[in-house]
Amino acid sequence: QQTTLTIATVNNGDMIRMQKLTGDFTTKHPDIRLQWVTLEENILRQRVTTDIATKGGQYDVVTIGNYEVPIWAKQNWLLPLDGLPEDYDADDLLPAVRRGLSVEDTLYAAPFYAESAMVMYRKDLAEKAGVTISESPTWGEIFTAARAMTDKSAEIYGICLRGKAGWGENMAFLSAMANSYGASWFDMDWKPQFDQPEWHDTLTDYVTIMAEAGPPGASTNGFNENLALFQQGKCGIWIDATVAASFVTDPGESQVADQVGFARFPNKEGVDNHGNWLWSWNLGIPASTTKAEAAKEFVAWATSKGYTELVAAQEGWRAAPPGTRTSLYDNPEYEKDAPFAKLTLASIDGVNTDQSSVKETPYTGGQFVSIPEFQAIGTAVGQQFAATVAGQVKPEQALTSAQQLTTREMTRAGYIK
Amino acid sequence: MGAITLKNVRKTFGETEVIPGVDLTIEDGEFVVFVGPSGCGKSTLLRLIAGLEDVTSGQILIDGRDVTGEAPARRGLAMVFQSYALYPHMSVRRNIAFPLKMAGMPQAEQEKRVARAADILNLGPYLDRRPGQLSGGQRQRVAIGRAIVREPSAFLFDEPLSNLDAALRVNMRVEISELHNNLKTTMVYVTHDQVEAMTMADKIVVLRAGRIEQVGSPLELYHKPVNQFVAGFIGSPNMNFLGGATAARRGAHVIGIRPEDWVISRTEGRVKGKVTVAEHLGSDTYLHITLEDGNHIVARSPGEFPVTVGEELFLTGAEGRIYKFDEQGLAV
Amino acid sequence: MGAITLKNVRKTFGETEVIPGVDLTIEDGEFVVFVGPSGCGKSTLLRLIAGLEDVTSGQILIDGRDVTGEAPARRGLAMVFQSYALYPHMSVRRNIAFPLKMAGMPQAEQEKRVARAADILNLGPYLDRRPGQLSGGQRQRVAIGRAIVREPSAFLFDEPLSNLDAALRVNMRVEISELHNNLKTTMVYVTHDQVEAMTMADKIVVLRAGRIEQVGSPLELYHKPVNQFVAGFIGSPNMNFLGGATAARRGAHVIGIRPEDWVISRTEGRVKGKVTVAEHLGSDTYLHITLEDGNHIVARSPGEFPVTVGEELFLTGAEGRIYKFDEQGLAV
Amino acid sequence: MATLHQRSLARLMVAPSVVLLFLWMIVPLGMTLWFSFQRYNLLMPGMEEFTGLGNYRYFLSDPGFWISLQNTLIMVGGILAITVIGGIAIAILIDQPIFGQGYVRILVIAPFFVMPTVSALVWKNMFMNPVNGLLGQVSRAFGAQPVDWLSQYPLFSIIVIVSWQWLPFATLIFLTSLQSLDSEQVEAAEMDGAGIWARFTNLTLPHMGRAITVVILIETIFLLSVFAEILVTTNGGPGYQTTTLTYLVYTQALLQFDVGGASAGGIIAVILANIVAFFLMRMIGKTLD
Amino acid sequence: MARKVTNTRKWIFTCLAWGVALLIFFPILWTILTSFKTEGDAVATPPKFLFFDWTLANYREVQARSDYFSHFMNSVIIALGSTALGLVVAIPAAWAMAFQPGKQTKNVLMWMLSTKMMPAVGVLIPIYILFQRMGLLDSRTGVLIVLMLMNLPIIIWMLYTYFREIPGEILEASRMDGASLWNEIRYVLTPMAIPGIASTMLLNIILAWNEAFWTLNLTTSRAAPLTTFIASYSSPEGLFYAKLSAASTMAIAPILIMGWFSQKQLVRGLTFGAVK
Ligand SMILES: Nc1ncnc2c1ncn2[C@@H]1O[C@H](COP(=O)(O)OP(=O)(O)OP(=O)(O)O)[C@@H](O)[C@H]1O
Ligand SMILES: Nc1ncnc2c1ncn2[C@@H]1O[C@H](COP(=O)(O)OP(=O)(O)OP(=O)(O)O)[C@@H](O)[C@H]1O
Ligand SMILES: [Mg+2]
Ligand SMILES: [Mg+2]
Repeated sequence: QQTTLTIATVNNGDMIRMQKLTGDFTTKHPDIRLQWVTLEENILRQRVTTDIATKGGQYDVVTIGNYEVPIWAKQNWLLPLDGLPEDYDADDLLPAVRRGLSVEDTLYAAPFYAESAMVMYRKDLAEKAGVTISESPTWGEIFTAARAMTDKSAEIYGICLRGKAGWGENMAFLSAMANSYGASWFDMDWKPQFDQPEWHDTLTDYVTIMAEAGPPGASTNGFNENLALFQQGKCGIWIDATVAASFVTDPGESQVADQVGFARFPNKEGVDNHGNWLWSWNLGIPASTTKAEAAKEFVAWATSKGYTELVAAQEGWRAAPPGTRTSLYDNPEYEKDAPFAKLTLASIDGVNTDQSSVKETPYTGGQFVSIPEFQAIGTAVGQQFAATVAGQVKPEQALTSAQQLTTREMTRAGYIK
Repeated sequence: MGAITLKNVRKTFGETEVIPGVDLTIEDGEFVVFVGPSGCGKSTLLRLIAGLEDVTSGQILIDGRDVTGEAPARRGLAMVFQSYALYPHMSVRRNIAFPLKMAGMPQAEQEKRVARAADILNLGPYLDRRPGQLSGGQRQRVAIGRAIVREPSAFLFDEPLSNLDAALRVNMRVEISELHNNLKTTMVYVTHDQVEAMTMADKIVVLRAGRIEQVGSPLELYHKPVNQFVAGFIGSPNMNFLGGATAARRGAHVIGIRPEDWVISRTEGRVKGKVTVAEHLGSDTYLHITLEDGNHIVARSPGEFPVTVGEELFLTGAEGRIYKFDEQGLAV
Repeated sequence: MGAITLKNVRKTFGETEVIPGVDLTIEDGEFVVFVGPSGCGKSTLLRLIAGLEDVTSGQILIDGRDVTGEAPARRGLAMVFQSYALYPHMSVRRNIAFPLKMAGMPQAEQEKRVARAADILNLGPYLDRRPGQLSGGQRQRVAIGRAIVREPSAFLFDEPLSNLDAALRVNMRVEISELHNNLKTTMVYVTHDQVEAMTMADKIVVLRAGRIEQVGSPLELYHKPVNQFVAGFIGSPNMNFLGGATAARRGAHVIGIRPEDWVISRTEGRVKGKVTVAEHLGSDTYLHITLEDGNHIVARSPGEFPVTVGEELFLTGAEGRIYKFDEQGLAV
Repeated sequence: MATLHQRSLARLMVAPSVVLLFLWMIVPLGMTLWFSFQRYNLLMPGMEEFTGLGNYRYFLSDPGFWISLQNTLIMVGGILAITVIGGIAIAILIDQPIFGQGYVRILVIAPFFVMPTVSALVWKNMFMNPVNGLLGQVSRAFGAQPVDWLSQYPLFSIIVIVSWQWLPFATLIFLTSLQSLDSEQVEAAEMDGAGIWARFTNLTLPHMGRAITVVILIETIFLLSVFAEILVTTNGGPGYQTTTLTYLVYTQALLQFDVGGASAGGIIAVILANIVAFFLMRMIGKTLD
Repeated sequence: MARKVTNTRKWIFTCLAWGVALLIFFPILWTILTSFKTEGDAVATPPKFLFFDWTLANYREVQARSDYFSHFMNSVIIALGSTALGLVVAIPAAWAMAFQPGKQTKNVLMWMLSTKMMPAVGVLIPIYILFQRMGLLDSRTGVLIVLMLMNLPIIIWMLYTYFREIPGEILEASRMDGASLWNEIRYVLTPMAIPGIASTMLLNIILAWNEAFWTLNLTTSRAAPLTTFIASYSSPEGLFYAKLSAASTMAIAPILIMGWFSQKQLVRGLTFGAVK
C-alpha cells in the first residue's frame, strides 16, 4: 500500500536540491512515493492559496513563507506539527524563526531554511575605489561606497537593490530599509504611514542611489536578477537575503566567489534598527490532506538535522540549508566552509518581528505586515515604487498614491473604521 | 416501373410562392423534359420530386404510392446534378458503388453492378481514377453511372450537360438518349437548352413562373404552341413576332413566323426589309432584317445567301406556318 | 489605328514550347478571331500581344512600332477577360473610369467618357451598382465598357462570352459585332465557339498546337479548308469524313461531306444507311446514320424529315461539296 | 435547401455545442454574478455577506481602473495595428517570387507555436534585459546606452512581445487571401495602367478586407485576455503602466483573493468585452456571407 | 502572369524576405542556441553566436529536475484529447450551420464566439470550486474538457467557414444515394473536408498546447502539462538563461516540429472564410 505525497515547492536552489536528495527519504520509507510540483514563487503562492482556501486538497505538503504560516494557522488551514519524532529536536530551531511559525506556542510549519538580509560587497572593488565597509555599516557609508565603486562604462554598478514590484520583491527590501529609517507601515489605528517623513527619506534615498549607482533595468530586477548580476561581477554592493551568500561564494556559479565581503543590514545614523528582515521557507501540511501521517514523516525528514548532514555529505557544508538550526551554527565545519555563517546567524538573531519598527505598530512581521491583505497592498505599493525607480513617477507622487491605495484597501478590509 | 404523379403540388420559400400549384403525370418509361426561363421553378420541381425539398402542400405519387413525406433515398429515384456532385475523395468505382454500399448490398453484387454500369458507360479504364483526374464528359458519365447502378424507378437530371463544352454536349446528349432507349426507365430532365429539349424529350413541360404552360411532344410544341410564350420559347432562333397592321390583316393580335419559315426573295414578297446584319455560317445564313414597318426580324436561309448589309430583300411567311395569337397571347 | 504585326513570335514556358513561331498581320480595323482546340495557344498568343507575357523571341509591332518590351498599359490595347475581371468592390462607374483615373485624366473628362460608354452599352441604370449585383450579361458589358473608355487602338477578347448562357450569348455576339461596326477598331477575339467565329470574324486564324493552320475569311475557311484539320474544325455539326473505298473511288485518301451537304432520299442515292437516331428540332432534322460500310455519319435535313429509327435511307453527297484530302490530310 | 426532417436533424446536431457552451458560459457567469454581490475573500472565510453593489463601487473606484481600460485599448489597438500592417507587408513580401519560399514561410510561422509564457520569458530575459539581454548588448556594442525596455517603455514592450506572437497568424491569413486574388483582375488592372501602388490600394487592399476583419476579430478575442505575458514580464507595472483590465481582475482574484471584487471586475470585463464584441460582430457579420 | 522576373529583382526580394524571416525567427533560434551553452557563455559579452562549447548539460539538468516526459505526455493527451473531443462536438454543429442555415445561425455563431471573450481570471475561483466539488482537479479529463470548451467556438467557426465551401449538391447526392445523416457526415462530408478539419485540428492542438492559464491553475502534478513545467523555470536563483532556454526549447520543440511538418495543412485551411 503506497501513499503518494504531492509536495508543492518553490523553484529555489535549496528546494531543488532537496528534490534530488529524496532517494534517502524513499529508501527509509518505501511505502511513500513523492510527487513534486515545482513552481515559480508567485505562481506557487497563488496555486497553494487558492487550493487551501477552497479546500481543494491537492497538496499534502506545501512550501510556504513565514508570512502565511500564522495567518493560515489561525484559519485552521494547517495541521499543527505536534508529535514530531524524538530526534527532531524542535528546540534546536532558531528562536526567532520558531517564533514566527508558532501560534500560541504550537508549531504549524517546519522551517526549511531561513534568511535575514545583509550586505554583500566586492572587496576588490571597494579596495580599488578606496572605500571600506564596516561590519555594521550605516546607509551613508553604503551610499558613499556605492558611488565610489560605480563605473558604468565598465558595466560595474555600485549598488544592486531590488526594484521589481512585489510584496516579496522590492517591498521586502524597502520595508526593511524603511524600518531601519524609523518608518512603519501603520500606526496603531492602522493608518498608513506613507505620508510620514521617514518614508519620504527612505524612498528618496533609494531612488537617488539607484539612479546614480544602480544597474539599468533596476525596476525589473528582483532577487534572481540581482544575484545573476552580482555573480557576473557587475555589482559592487548587493543588499539582500542572507541565503544569497552561499550562491555568491559558490565558485561553480559565481565569478567573484572569493572577493565577497559581508556586513550587516545597514542602519540609519541615529536609528538603531537593522531592518528586521526575516524570511523562512517552511514546510506545512494543509488541513485538507488525507495523508497527514506520511506528510509529517516527510516534513520531519526534510527539516531534520539529518537532512542537513545529508546535504553536507553530498555537496559540502556550504550548501546546507541555512538559518534554521542552532546546531548548524555551532558546527565548526560549517563555520569553516561558510564564511558568512556568523553574520547570517547574527542577522537572524537580531530580528524582532514583533517589533519591526522603532515606532509602535499593531502588526507583526519584519519586512512584511502579517495580515492577509498585505500581499495585494504590498504589491500595489511596490508597483508605485517600481515606477519611481523606472523614473516614471516622482517619489512624492508615489508615496501619495501608496498612501491613498493603502487607505482604500484597509478601509475596505475593515481595519480603518 | 416509374410513373410519377404530382397532385396540386405547391411550394413556397418563406413568403414567396415558387410553385403555385402543379398537376402533372409522368408515365412510366417516359423521357420528360422541363424547360422554362431561368428562375421559373424547374429545379425546385425536380427537387420536390426527389424529396430534397418538402412540398408545402399537395401530393407526390410514385407508381401510385404516396411518397410525399418520404426521405429522398426511399423514393427509389436517382438524381444527376448539374455540378456532377461526385465524391472527390472516392475513386470512380467507389463513387458508383456508393449508393449500393449505403443500401448494404454485398460486396460481390456491388462489384457486378458497378462493372455492368461501367460497361454501359464505357468507364472501364477509369474505374480507379479519382473524379479530379477525369474530363468533364467522363465525370458526367460517372454521375450517370452512380444513378444507373441503383436501378431506380426514375432518373432525375438537373441541367446535366450545361457544364460541358459544345462538342461534348452533343455527344453526351446522344448517349443519354441511347441510355433511355436501352433502359426504358422514366427520365425527368431539366434543361434550358432548346436542342436538348427538342431532341431528347418524349414530352416537354414548359414552365413559366412555377406554372405549367404546356405539356406535349416536342413537335406538338413546335407546331402547336398554345400561346405566344411557348411559341417564343420553343425553336431557335426565336420566333419573330409581328404586331400591328401586319397581324391585323390576318385577324390576329400578333402573328408569329419562325426564322426558318420565311421565303426570301430579291424580287418579290409580302414585306420588304433592309438587311442589318448577315451571319454566314456556311451551312446557313442568318439575316437580321429591319422591315419597313420598323419590326426587326431574323430569317434563316439554308446554305449560303450572298447578301450585303443594307441590301433590300422581300420576305414572305410560308403559308400554313404562320401562328396567330390573340390579345391574351393565346393561339387562335 | 491598330495594325498588329507578329514577327516570328515564339513562346516557351520553361521547357515546353507553346508557340513555336507565329507570323501574323492584323490590319487596322479588322475583326480577327483565333480558334483552335483547347490548349492550342490561343490565350497565350493574345496575352503575348497584350504584353501580359513576355515573348521568348520574335517581335510584336503595333502600328509599326516595336512594343515587344513594353509594359501592357503602354501598348494602347484594351483587354476583356473571360472572367470579366471586374473590380468587385468598385461601382460600375468606378470600374469603367478606373483606366482613365490611372491615366490621370481630369474628373470631368472621365465622367464624360464613362457616360458615353454607358450610353453605347446601355449601362446607364446600373452605374452605381457593384458588379456582384449585375447579371452575367451586364457584367460582360461593364468589362467591355472598361475597355472602350480608353479608346484603345485595338481590343483583345479572350472567350468573352463563354460564361454566359446560350440566349445571352447570341445577344452579346450581335452587340459586339455592332460595336465593331460602330467603332471600327481592330478587335482580336479568342473563342472556341463555331458560330461566334463564323459570324463575327472578318478573318479567322485557325491554330493547332501553337501553329497557324490557316488564315482567311469565314467562308473561305468553310469552303476551302487547306487541310482536314481545318475542314473538321470549321462547321457544325462537324464534317463527316469517309475513308477507304468510298474515298479511293474519288481519288482521295479521305473525303469529307458536311451534314448539310447530303442529299437524302428514300429511293435512291449513292450510299445506303440505317438511321440510328433522329433528332427533330422542328427547324431541322439531324439524322445519325450508320452506312453499309460501317461509317457513322450525320446528315441534316431542313425542316422536318419524318423518319423512324431503323429505317433505311439513301444518301448522296452534293456535287461540288465534296472535300478531298490526301494522306497528309492536305486538301487536294 | 432542406426538408423539415433535415432541419430538425440540424437542430439536434447544433444542440450539444450550444448546450455545452451555454453551460460553460452561464454556470461560471452565474456564480460570478452571485459572488459579485457578496463580500467574499478567500483568505477570510466565514465573513461572507451580501454587499449589494459594494464590490462594483470598489472595483470601479480602483485608481487603476481607468488606466487599465486605457492600457487595454492601447495594447489591443497597438498589436492589431502592428500585426495587420506588418502581416500585410510580410505576406506581400513572401508572395513574391523568391528563392526558398517554403523555408521563409516556415521561419515566419514559428513564433505562433511558442507558448506565451515561454515567449515572455525569452523576450524579457534574453532580449529586453538591459544588462544581459541581447538588445542591450547590441546597443552597447554600438556605444549607446542600453534601453531598459520593460521599465522605460513597458506597454510598448508588451505590445512588441505579443505582436511577435501574433504576426505569423496575421501573415498566414493574409497570405492565403493574397493568393486567392484573381490573377485576371490583377492583369486587367495592369492593362488599365495601374502601377504597383495603385494596384495595391485599388485591388489588393479591398480584396483583403475580409481577411483583415477576420484577423482583427480573432486577434481581439485572444488579445483581450492577454495575461501571461504581463505577469511574467512586468507584473502590470511599473505603476499601472501595463495593468490591463484582465490583469486588474487578476490582482483582485489571485493576489487579494477578493473573490467578490474580482467577480465584480469580471462582470465589468465581460460587459466591456461584449461591447467590443458587438461592434466586431457587426463588422464580421457582414463579411460572413 | 509569367512575365520575366528579372533576376536582380528576385534576389532583392529574396534577401529582404529572408532578412525579415530570420529576424522573426531569431528569438527562437537564439533560445535554442543558448540552451546548448553554459550559463557563463549564455550571458557572455559580446554574445557568442556559434562558437562556444556546445553542451547538453542544461538538458540533463532539466531532465533531472523535472519529469519532462510525464509533462510532455500530459500535454499530448490534453491537446489531442480536447481537440478530438472538440471536433466530435463541432463537426455536427458546423454541418448543421453550414448546410441547414436558419435565421438564427449567424447569431448563434456570433454568440458562440463571444463566449470566448469572457476573461478567464474572473471566473477562475468559481470554476475551481466547481472542479473541486466534482473531483476534477488535477485530472486530465477536467483540463481536457475546459480546453475543449475554450476552443469550441473557434473550432466550430473554422469548420463552418470550411464546410460552406463544399457544394451542398454533393451532400444532396449522397442523400439521394441513400446515405443516412451519419453516413453522409462520415463518408462524404468528413473526407471531403479533410484539409479543413486537419487545419482546424492543428490550430487547436497549438492553442491547447500553449494554453497556460487553465492548465496551470487546474492541475498540480498528475495532469500537469508542459506549461506548468515551464512555470518552474521562470526565475530560479542565479544564472538561469541556459537552463531556461533548455526548458523552453523542450516545451516548444514538439509543437514547433509538428507545426513545421504540417504547416501546409495548417495553412491550407486557416482562412476563417477570409478567402473569397
Ligand atoms: N432555398 C430557396 N429559398 C428561397 N428561394 C428559393 C430557394 N430556392 C429557389 N428559390 C427561388 O425559387 C425560384 C425558382 O428557382 P429554381 O432554382 O427552381 O429555378 P430554375 O427554373 O431551376 O432556374 P435556373 O434555370 O436558373 O436553374 C427562384 O426565384 C429562386 O430564387
Ligand atoms: N503559365 C504557364 N505555364 C506553363 N504552361 C502554360 C502556361 N500557360 C499556358 N500554358 C500551356 O500552354 C498551352 C497553351 O495554353 P493556352 O491557355 O494558350 O491555350 P488556349 O488555346 O487558350 O486553350 P483554351 O481554349 O483551353 O483556353 C497549354 O498547353 C497550357 O498548358
Ligand atoms: Mg435550376
Ligand atoms: Mg484560353
